[in-house]
Amino acid sequence: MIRVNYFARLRELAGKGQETLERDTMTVQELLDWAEETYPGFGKDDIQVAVNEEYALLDDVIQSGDECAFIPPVSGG
Amino acid sequence: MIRVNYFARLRELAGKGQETLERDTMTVQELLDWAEETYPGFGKDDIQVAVNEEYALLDDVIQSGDECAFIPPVSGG
Amino acid sequence: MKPFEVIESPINPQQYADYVLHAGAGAVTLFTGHVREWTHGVRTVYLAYEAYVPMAEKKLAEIGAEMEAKWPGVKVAIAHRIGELHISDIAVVIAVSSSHRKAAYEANEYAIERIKEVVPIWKKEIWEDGEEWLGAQKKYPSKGEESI
Amino acid sequence: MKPFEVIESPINPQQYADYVLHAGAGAVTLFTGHVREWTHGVRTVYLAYEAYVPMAEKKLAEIGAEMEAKWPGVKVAIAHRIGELHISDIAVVIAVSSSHRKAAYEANEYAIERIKEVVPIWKKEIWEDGEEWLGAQKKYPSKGEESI
Repeated sequence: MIRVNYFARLRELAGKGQETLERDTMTVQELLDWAEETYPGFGKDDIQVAVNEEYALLDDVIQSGDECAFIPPVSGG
Repeated sequence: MIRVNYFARLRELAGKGQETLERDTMTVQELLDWAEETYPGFGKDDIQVAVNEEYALLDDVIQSGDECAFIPPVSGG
Repeated sequence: MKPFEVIESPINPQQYADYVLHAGAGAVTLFTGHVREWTHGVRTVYLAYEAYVPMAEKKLAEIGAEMEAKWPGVKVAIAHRIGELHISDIAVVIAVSSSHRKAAYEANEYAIERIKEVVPIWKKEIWEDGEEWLGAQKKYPSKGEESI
Repeated sequence: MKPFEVIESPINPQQYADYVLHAGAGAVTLFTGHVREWTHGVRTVYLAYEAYVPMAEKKLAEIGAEMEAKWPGVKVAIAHRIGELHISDIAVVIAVSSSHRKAAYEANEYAIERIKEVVPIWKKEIWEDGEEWLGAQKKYPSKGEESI
Protein backbone atom coordinates (compact mmCIF):
# COMPACT_ATOMS: atom_id res chain seq x y z
CA MET A 1 0.00 0.00 0.00
CA ILE A 2 1.43 3.31 -1.09
CA ARG A 3 0.12 6.60 0.27
CA VAL A 4 0.07 9.65 -2.02
CA ASN A 5 -0.52 13.29 -1.08
CA TYR A 6 -1.87 16.09 -3.27
CA PHE A 7 -1.30 19.79 -2.79
CA ALA A 8 -2.40 23.12 -4.25
CA ARG A 9 -3.69 22.83 -7.82
CA LEU A 10 -3.35 19.06 -7.76
CA ARG A 11 -5.39 18.75 -4.56
CA GLU A 12 -8.18 20.73 -6.19
CA LEU A 13 -7.91 18.67 -9.39
CA ALA A 14 -7.94 15.33 -7.59
CA GLY A 15 -10.67 16.50 -5.24
CA LYS A 16 -8.75 15.07 -2.30
CA GLY A 17 -5.63 15.61 -0.28
CA GLN A 18 -4.59 12.02 0.12
CA GLU A 19 -5.31 8.51 -1.08
CA THR A 20 -3.72 5.07 -1.02
CA LEU A 21 -2.77 2.81 -3.92
CA GLU A 22 -2.92 -0.93 -3.44
CA ARG A 23 0.50 -1.59 -4.92
CA ASP A 24 3.62 -3.25 -3.56
CA THR A 25 6.18 -1.43 -5.67
CA MET A 26 6.22 1.01 -8.56
CA THR A 27 8.70 3.50 -9.97
CA VAL A 28 8.24 7.23 -9.64
CA GLN A 29 7.66 7.35 -13.41
CA GLU A 30 4.89 4.76 -13.09
CA LEU A 31 3.26 6.76 -10.30
CA LEU A 32 3.28 9.91 -12.45
CA ASP A 33 1.86 8.00 -15.43
CA TRP A 34 -0.89 6.59 -13.23
CA ALA A 35 -1.76 10.07 -11.94
CA GLU A 36 -1.86 11.59 -15.42
CA GLU A 37 -4.21 8.86 -16.56
CA THR A 38 -6.43 9.05 -13.50
CA TYR A 39 -6.62 12.86 -13.36
CA PRO A 40 -6.62 14.37 -16.86
CA GLY A 41 -4.71 17.65 -16.87
CA PHE A 42 -2.39 16.51 -14.07
CA GLY A 43 0.60 17.90 -15.98
CA LYS A 44 3.16 15.33 -14.86
CA ASP A 45 6.03 16.97 -16.78
CA ASP A 46 6.13 19.86 -14.34
CA ILE A 47 5.63 17.79 -11.19
CA GLN A 48 8.21 16.31 -8.88
CA VAL A 49 7.55 13.37 -6.60
CA ALA A 50 8.68 13.21 -3.00
CA VAL A 51 9.12 9.81 -1.39
CA ASN A 52 9.26 9.88 2.38
CA GLU A 53 9.71 13.66 2.32
CA GLU A 54 12.65 13.66 -0.09
CA TYR A 55 12.68 14.53 -3.79
CA ALA A 56 12.94 11.32 -5.86
CA LEU A 57 14.23 10.52 -9.35
CA LEU A 58 12.01 9.03 -12.06
CA ASP A 59 13.74 5.63 -11.80
CA ASP A 60 13.50 5.41 -8.01
CA VAL A 61 11.39 2.53 -6.75
CA ILE A 62 8.55 3.21 -4.33
CA GLN A 63 7.81 0.45 -1.81
CA SER A 64 4.65 -0.44 0.02
CA GLY A 65 4.50 1.67 3.16
CA ASP A 66 6.20 4.67 1.53
CA GLU A 67 4.66 8.11 1.85
CA CYS A 68 4.62 9.93 -1.50
CA ALA A 69 3.66 13.44 -2.50
CA PHE A 70 3.19 15.16 -5.81
CA ILE A 71 5.06 18.49 -5.72
CA PRO A 72 3.92 21.00 -8.33
CA PRO A 73 6.22 24.03 -8.85
CA VAL A 74 6.61 25.65 -5.45
CA SER A 75 5.73 29.30 -4.78
CA GLY A 76 6.60 30.00 -1.16
CA GLY A 77 8.19 33.17 0.07
CA MET B 1 33.79 84.62 15.77
CA ILE B 2 34.04 81.02 14.54
CA ARG B 3 32.79 78.16 16.63
CA VAL B 4 34.66 74.83 16.45
CA ASN B 5 33.59 71.42 17.79
CA TYR B 6 35.79 68.51 18.83
CA PHE B 7 34.77 64.86 18.96
CA ALA B 8 36.16 61.52 20.04
CA ARG B 9 39.97 61.42 20.21
CA LEU B 10 40.18 65.12 19.38
CA ARG B 11 37.79 66.06 22.18
CA GLU B 12 39.98 64.18 24.64
CA LEU B 13 43.14 65.73 23.17
CA ALA B 14 41.78 69.30 23.26
CA GLY B 15 40.24 68.72 26.67
CA LYS B 16 37.03 70.38 25.51
CA GLY B 17 34.12 69.78 23.19
CA GLN B 18 33.80 73.25 21.81
CA GLU B 19 35.50 76.62 21.66
CA THR B 20 35.34 79.88 19.69
CA LEU B 21 38.03 81.61 17.65
CA GLU B 22 38.02 85.37 17.41
CA ARG B 23 38.45 85.45 13.66
CA ASP B 24 36.41 86.97 10.87
CA THR B 25 37.45 84.61 8.08
CA MET B 26 39.92 81.82 7.56
CA THR B 27 40.25 78.90 5.16
CA VAL B 28 39.70 75.32 6.21
CA GLN B 29 43.43 74.74 5.69
CA GLU B 30 44.22 77.62 8.04
CA LEU B 31 41.88 76.21 10.66
CA LEU B 32 43.58 72.82 10.46
CA ASP B 33 47.02 74.42 10.69
CA TRP B 34 45.91 76.40 13.73
CA ALA B 35 44.60 73.23 15.40
CA GLU B 36 47.77 71.26 14.72
CA GLU B 37 49.84 74.03 16.26
CA THR B 38 47.57 74.50 19.24
CA TYR B 39 47.12 70.78 20.02
CA PRO B 40 50.27 68.82 19.22
CA GLY B 41 49.37 65.39 17.86
CA PHE B 42 46.15 66.65 16.31
CA GLY B 43 46.91 64.73 13.11
CA LYS B 44 45.34 67.14 10.63
CA ASP B 45 46.14 64.96 7.61
CA ASP B 46 43.48 62.43 8.63
CA ILE B 47 40.87 64.95 9.70
CA GLN B 48 38.06 66.47 7.70
CA VAL B 49 36.39 69.75 8.58
CA ALA B 50 32.66 70.28 8.50
CA VAL B 51 31.33 73.82 8.07
CA ASN B 52 27.71 74.28 9.03
CA GLU B 53 27.24 70.48 9.11
CA GLU B 54 28.64 69.84 5.64
CA TYR B 55 32.06 68.48 4.67
CA ALA B 56 34.26 71.31 3.38
CA LEU B 57 37.27 71.50 1.06
CA LEU B 58 40.66 72.81 2.17
CA ASP B 59 40.22 76.01 0.15
CA ASP B 60 36.74 76.78 1.43
CA VAL B 61 36.47 80.01 3.38
CA ILE B 62 34.98 79.97 6.86
CA GLN B 63 33.09 83.12 7.89
CA SER B 64 32.41 84.57 11.28
CA GLY B 65 29.25 82.94 12.63
CA ASP B 66 29.96 79.59 10.96
CA GLU B 67 29.78 76.40 12.99
CA CYS B 68 32.77 74.17 12.31
CA ALA B 69 33.65 70.66 13.43
CA PHE B 70 36.77 68.52 13.18
CA ILE B 71 35.77 65.10 11.90
CA PRO B 72 38.33 62.38 12.59
CA PRO B 73 37.84 59.11 10.69
CA VAL B 74 34.34 57.91 11.51
CA SER B 75 33.58 54.51 13.02
CA GLY B 76 29.83 54.23 13.33
CA GLY B 77 27.86 51.07 12.63
CA MET C 1 9.08 28.40 18.54
CA LYS C 2 11.21 26.05 16.45
CA PRO C 3 14.10 27.53 14.45
CA PHE C 4 12.70 26.07 11.22
CA GLU C 5 8.97 25.98 11.16
CA VAL C 6 5.73 26.28 9.22
CA ILE C 7 3.04 27.95 11.32
CA GLU C 8 -0.56 28.97 10.97
CA SER C 9 -0.56 31.91 13.37
CA PRO C 10 0.83 35.39 12.65
CA ILE C 11 4.61 35.57 12.55
CA ASN C 12 6.36 37.58 15.25
CA PRO C 13 9.66 38.42 13.52
CA GLN C 14 11.46 39.69 16.61
CA GLN C 15 11.26 36.22 18.13
CA TYR C 16 13.47 34.85 15.34
CA ALA C 17 15.94 37.74 15.53
CA ASP C 18 16.23 37.13 19.26
CA TYR C 19 16.81 33.42 18.67
CA VAL C 20 19.86 33.98 16.44
CA LEU C 21 21.47 36.69 18.58
CA HIS C 22 24.44 35.70 20.74
CA ALA C 23 27.47 37.39 22.30
CA GLY C 24 29.62 36.76 19.22
CA ALA C 25 27.12 38.21 16.75
CA GLY C 26 27.95 41.65 15.39
CA ALA C 27 25.25 41.67 12.71
CA VAL C 28 21.70 40.36 12.39
CA THR C 29 19.70 40.51 9.16
CA LEU C 30 15.97 39.95 9.37
CA PHE C 31 14.05 39.53 6.14
CA THR C 32 10.25 39.54 6.08
CA GLY C 33 8.22 38.80 2.98
CA HIS C 34 4.83 40.51 3.02
CA VAL C 35 1.60 40.22 1.05
CA ARG C 36 1.43 43.25 -1.19
CA GLU C 37 -1.68 44.79 -2.59
CA TRP C 38 -0.83 45.06 -6.27
CA THR C 39 0.91 42.54 -8.49
CA HIS C 40 1.09 43.04 -12.26
CA GLY C 41 -1.63 45.68 -12.00
CA VAL C 42 -4.03 43.24 -10.34
CA ARG C 43 -5.31 43.93 -6.85
CA THR C 44 -4.79 41.05 -4.44
CA VAL C 45 -7.61 40.50 -1.93
CA TYR C 46 -5.74 37.84 0.00
CA LEU C 47 -3.34 34.93 -0.43
CA ALA C 48 -3.84 31.34 0.59
CA TYR C 49 -0.66 29.44 1.43
CA GLU C 50 -0.51 25.68 1.65
CA ALA C 51 2.44 23.46 2.58
CA TYR C 52 3.51 19.86 2.82
CA VAL C 53 4.35 20.72 6.40
CA PRO C 54 6.74 17.98 7.57
CA MET C 55 8.74 18.07 4.33
CA ALA C 56 8.73 21.88 4.27
CA GLU C 57 10.16 22.07 7.79
CA LYS C 58 12.78 19.49 6.87
CA LYS C 59 13.75 21.50 3.79
CA LEU C 60 13.94 24.74 5.78
CA ALA C 61 16.32 23.03 8.21
CA GLU C 62 18.38 21.75 5.27
CA ILE C 63 18.65 25.29 3.91
CA GLY C 64 19.87 26.39 7.35
CA ALA C 65 22.52 23.63 7.26
CA GLU C 66 23.60 24.72 3.76
CA MET C 67 24.00 28.27 5.05
CA GLU C 68 26.09 27.20 8.03
CA ALA C 69 28.33 25.23 5.67
CA LYS C 70 28.76 28.13 3.22
CA TRP C 71 29.10 30.88 5.83
CA PRO C 72 30.70 29.31 8.93
CA GLY C 73 29.50 30.84 12.16
CA VAL C 74 26.11 32.07 10.96
CA LYS C 75 23.09 31.17 13.08
CA VAL C 76 19.76 30.88 11.28
CA ALA C 77 16.02 30.72 11.92
CA ILE C 78 13.31 30.57 9.26
CA ALA C 79 9.54 30.44 9.53
CA HIS C 80 6.84 30.36 6.86
CA ARG C 81 3.21 30.99 7.54
CA ILE C 82 0.35 29.13 5.86
CA GLY C 83 -3.39 29.76 5.64
CA GLU C 84 -5.15 32.95 4.64
CA LEU C 85 -2.89 36.02 4.59
CA HIS C 86 -4.03 39.57 4.01
CA ILE C 87 -2.27 42.72 2.80
CA SER C 88 1.00 43.40 4.70
CA ASP C 89 0.85 40.11 6.63
CA ILE C 90 4.22 38.37 6.94
CA ALA C 91 4.46 35.20 4.85
CA VAL C 92 8.07 34.35 5.62
CA VAL C 93 10.77 35.49 8.05
CA ILE C 94 14.49 34.76 7.78
CA ALA C 95 16.83 35.70 10.62
CA VAL C 96 20.59 35.36 10.27
CA SER C 97 23.31 36.40 12.69
CA SER C 98 27.04 36.45 12.03
CA SER C 99 30.12 38.05 13.49
CA HIS C 100 30.45 40.38 10.48
CA ARG C 101 27.80 41.92 8.29
CA LYS C 102 28.70 40.54 4.87
CA ALA C 103 27.83 36.95 5.72
CA ALA C 104 24.57 38.02 7.34
CA TYR C 105 23.40 39.75 4.16
CA GLU C 106 24.60 37.10 1.75
CA ALA C 107 23.30 34.13 3.70
CA ASN C 108 19.91 35.76 4.20
CA GLU C 109 19.44 36.39 0.49
CA TYR C 110 20.58 32.84 -0.26
CA ALA C 111 17.87 31.53 2.06
CA ILE C 112 14.98 33.23 0.28
CA GLU C 113 16.27 32.07 -3.11
CA ARG C 114 16.46 28.49 -1.88
CA ILE C 115 13.03 28.64 -0.24
CA LYS C 116 11.57 29.58 -3.60
CA GLU C 117 13.32 26.64 -5.24
CA VAL C 118 12.94 23.67 -2.95
CA VAL C 119 10.47 24.16 -0.10
CA PRO C 120 7.05 22.55 -0.77
CA ILE C 121 4.87 25.60 -0.12
CA TRP C 122 2.32 26.97 -2.55
CA LYS C 123 0.57 30.31 -2.87
CA LYS C 124 -2.82 31.00 -4.35
CA GLU C 125 -3.64 34.57 -5.24
CA ILE C 126 -7.25 35.56 -4.73
CA TRP C 127 -8.35 38.67 -6.61
CA GLU C 128 -11.72 40.35 -6.71
CA ASP C 129 -12.61 38.44 -9.89
CA GLY C 130 -10.67 35.22 -9.74
CA GLU C 131 -7.88 33.15 -8.25
CA GLU C 132 -4.79 31.25 -9.33
CA TRP C 133 -2.16 28.93 -7.88
CA LEU C 134 1.27 30.38 -8.51
CA GLY C 135 4.51 28.56 -9.01
CA ALA C 136 4.35 27.30 -12.62
CA GLN C 137 7.22 29.50 -13.74
CA LYS C 138 7.23 27.83 -17.13
CA LYS C 139 3.71 28.95 -17.80
CA TYR C 140 3.81 32.38 -16.17
CA PRO C 141 7.35 33.66 -16.59
CA SER C 142 6.55 37.26 -15.71
CA LYS C 143 5.06 36.18 -12.41
CA GLY C 144 8.02 34.00 -11.62
CA GLU C 145 10.34 36.95 -12.08
CA GLU C 146 8.36 39.36 -10.03
CA SER C 147 7.34 37.42 -6.99
CA ILE C 148 8.84 39.01 -3.88
CA MET D 1 10.58 58.27 16.39
CA LYS D 2 12.14 60.08 13.43
CA PRO D 3 13.02 58.05 10.32
CA PHE D 4 16.67 59.19 10.53
CA GLU D 5 17.84 59.65 14.07
CA VAL D 6 20.61 59.40 16.61
CA ILE D 7 19.26 58.32 19.98
CA GLU D 8 20.57 57.66 23.45
CA SER D 9 18.00 55.12 24.54
CA PRO D 10 17.92 51.42 23.52
CA ILE D 11 16.85 50.85 19.92
CA ASN D 12 13.56 49.04 19.32
CA PRO D 13 14.14 47.65 15.81
CA GLN D 14 10.53 46.65 15.15
CA GLN D 15 9.50 50.28 15.29
CA TYR D 16 11.62 51.04 12.22
CA ALA D 17 10.40 47.97 10.33
CA ASP D 18 6.83 49.05 11.04
CA TYR D 19 7.59 52.54 9.79
CA VAL D 20 8.74 51.39 6.34
CA LEU D 21 5.96 48.84 5.81
CA HIS D 22 3.12 49.82 3.48
CA ALA D 23 0.55 48.07 1.28
CA GLY D 24 2.88 48.03 -1.73
CA ALA D 25 5.82 46.51 0.14
CA GLY D 26 6.54 42.85 -0.57
CA ALA D 27 9.87 42.74 1.25
CA VAL D 28 11.37 44.34 4.34
CA THR D 29 15.02 43.96 5.33
CA LEU D 30 16.01 44.91 8.85
CA PHE D 31 19.69 45.09 9.71
CA THR D 32 20.87 45.44 13.28
CA GLY D 33 24.50 45.95 14.22
CA HIS D 34 25.32 44.63 17.69
CA VAL D 35 28.17 44.99 20.14
CA ARG D 36 30.04 41.70 20.10
CA GLU D 37 32.15 40.31 22.86
CA TRP D 38 35.36 39.46 21.05
CA THR D 39 37.22 41.44 18.39
CA HIS D 40 40.68 40.41 17.24
CA GLY D 41 41.00 38.15 20.27
CA VAL D 42 40.39 41.03 22.66
CA ARG D 43 37.38 40.96 24.97
CA THR D 44 35.23 44.06 24.77
CA VAL D 45 33.76 45.25 28.06
CA TYR D 46 31.62 47.94 26.47
CA LEU D 47 31.62 50.50 23.67
CA ALA D 48 31.15 54.23 23.94
CA TYR D 49 29.61 55.89 20.89
CA GLU D 50 29.73 59.60 20.29
CA ALA D 51 28.19 61.61 17.45
CA TYR D 52 28.01 65.08 16.00
CA VAL D 53 24.28 64.65 16.33
CA PRO D 54 22.74 67.27 14.01
CA MET D 55 25.18 66.52 11.20
CA ALA D 56 24.86 62.75 11.73
CA GLU D 57 21.06 62.91 11.42
CA LYS D 58 21.42 65.04 8.30
CA LYS D 59 23.87 62.54 6.77
CA LEU D 60 21.58 59.62 7.62
CA ALA D 61 18.74 61.39 5.82
CA GLU D 62 21.03 62.03 2.85
CA ILE D 63 21.88 58.34 2.70
CA GLY D 64 18.14 57.61 2.68
CA ALA D 65 17.71 60.02 -0.24
CA GLU D 66 20.59 58.35 -2.11
CA MET D 67 18.88 54.99 -1.63
CA GLU D 68 15.56 56.26 -2.92
CA ALA D 69 17.32 57.63 -6.00
CA LYS D 70 19.21 54.41 -6.69
CA TRP D 71 16.34 52.03 -5.89
CA PRO D 72 13.11 53.83 -6.71
CA GLY D 73 10.23 52.88 -4.46
CA VAL D 74 12.26 51.86 -1.43
CA LYS D 75 11.26 53.34 1.92
CA VAL D 76 14.00 53.72 4.53
CA ALA D 77 14.52 54.35 8.24
CA ILE D 78 17.87 54.41 10.03
CA ALA D 79 18.76 54.95 13.67
CA HIS D 80 22.09 54.95 15.45
CA ARG D 81 22.49 54.81 19.19
CA ILE D 82 25.13 56.71 21.13
CA GLY D 83 26.38 56.43 24.71
CA GLU D 84 27.54 53.33 26.55
CA LEU D 85 26.60 50.08 24.81
CA HIS D 86 27.13 46.62 26.23
CA ILE D 87 27.44 43.17 24.66
CA SER D 88 24.58 42.43 22.21
CA ASP D 89 23.13 45.94 22.43
CA ILE D 90 22.01 47.34 19.08
CA ALA D 91 24.23 50.17 17.83
CA VAL D 92 22.50 50.71 14.49
CA VAL D 93 19.28 49.65 12.79
CA ILE D 94 18.50 49.96 9.07
CA ALA D 95 14.99 49.17 7.81
CA VAL D 96 14.23 49.08 4.09
CA SER D 97 11.01 48.12 2.33
CA SER D 98 10.51 47.60 -1.37
CA SER D 99 8.04 45.91 -3.65
CA HIS D 100 10.56 43.18 -4.50
CA ARG D 101 13.27 41.63 -2.38
CA LYS D 102 16.39 42.40 -4.41
CA ALA D 103 16.22 46.15 -3.86
CA ALA D 104 15.55 45.65 -0.14
CA TYR D 105 18.74 43.62 0.30
CA GLU D 106 20.95 45.79 -1.91
CA ALA D 107 19.77 49.12 -0.53
CA ASN D 108 20.16 47.94 3.05
CA GLU D 109 23.75 46.84 2.54
CA TYR D 110 24.48 50.10 0.74
CA ALA D 111 23.23 52.00 3.79
CA ILE D 112 25.60 50.39 6.27
CA GLU D 113 28.57 50.91 3.91
CA ARG D 114 27.71 54.59 3.56
CA ILE D 115 27.16 55.02 7.31
CA LYS D 116 30.70 53.80 7.89
CA GLU D 117 32.02 56.27 5.33
CA VAL D 118 30.26 59.56 5.94
CA VAL D 119 28.26 59.72 9.16
CA PRO D 120 30.08 61.54 11.98
CA ILE D 121 29.80 58.88 14.67
CA TRP D 122 32.74 57.44 16.58
CA LYS D 123 33.21 54.31 18.60
CA LYS D 124 35.56 53.77 21.50
CA GLU D 125 36.30 50.21 22.53
CA ILE D 126 36.80 49.69 26.23
CA TRP D 127 38.60 46.48 27.20
CA GLU D 128 39.58 45.16 30.61
CA ASP D 129 43.03 46.70 30.26
CA GLY D 130 42.61 49.70 27.99
CA GLU D 131 40.57 51.64 25.48
CA GLU D 132 40.86 53.04 21.96
CA TRP D 133 38.94 55.26 19.59
CA LEU D 134 38.34 53.38 16.36
CA GLY D 135 38.03 54.76 12.89
CA ALA D 136 41.59 55.51 11.85
CA GLN D 137 41.51 52.91 9.08
CA LYS D 138 44.89 54.07 7.82
CA LYS D 139 46.46 53.25 11.14
CA TYR D 140 44.55 50.10 11.99
CA PRO D 141 43.77 48.39 8.68
CA SER D 142 42.78 45.06 10.22
CA LYS D 143 40.21 46.77 12.41
CA GLY D 144 38.77 48.66 9.50
CA GLU D 145 38.23 45.43 7.62
CA GLU D 146 36.68 43.56 10.43
CA SER D 147 34.30 46.01 12.00
CA ILE D 148 30.74 44.74 11.63
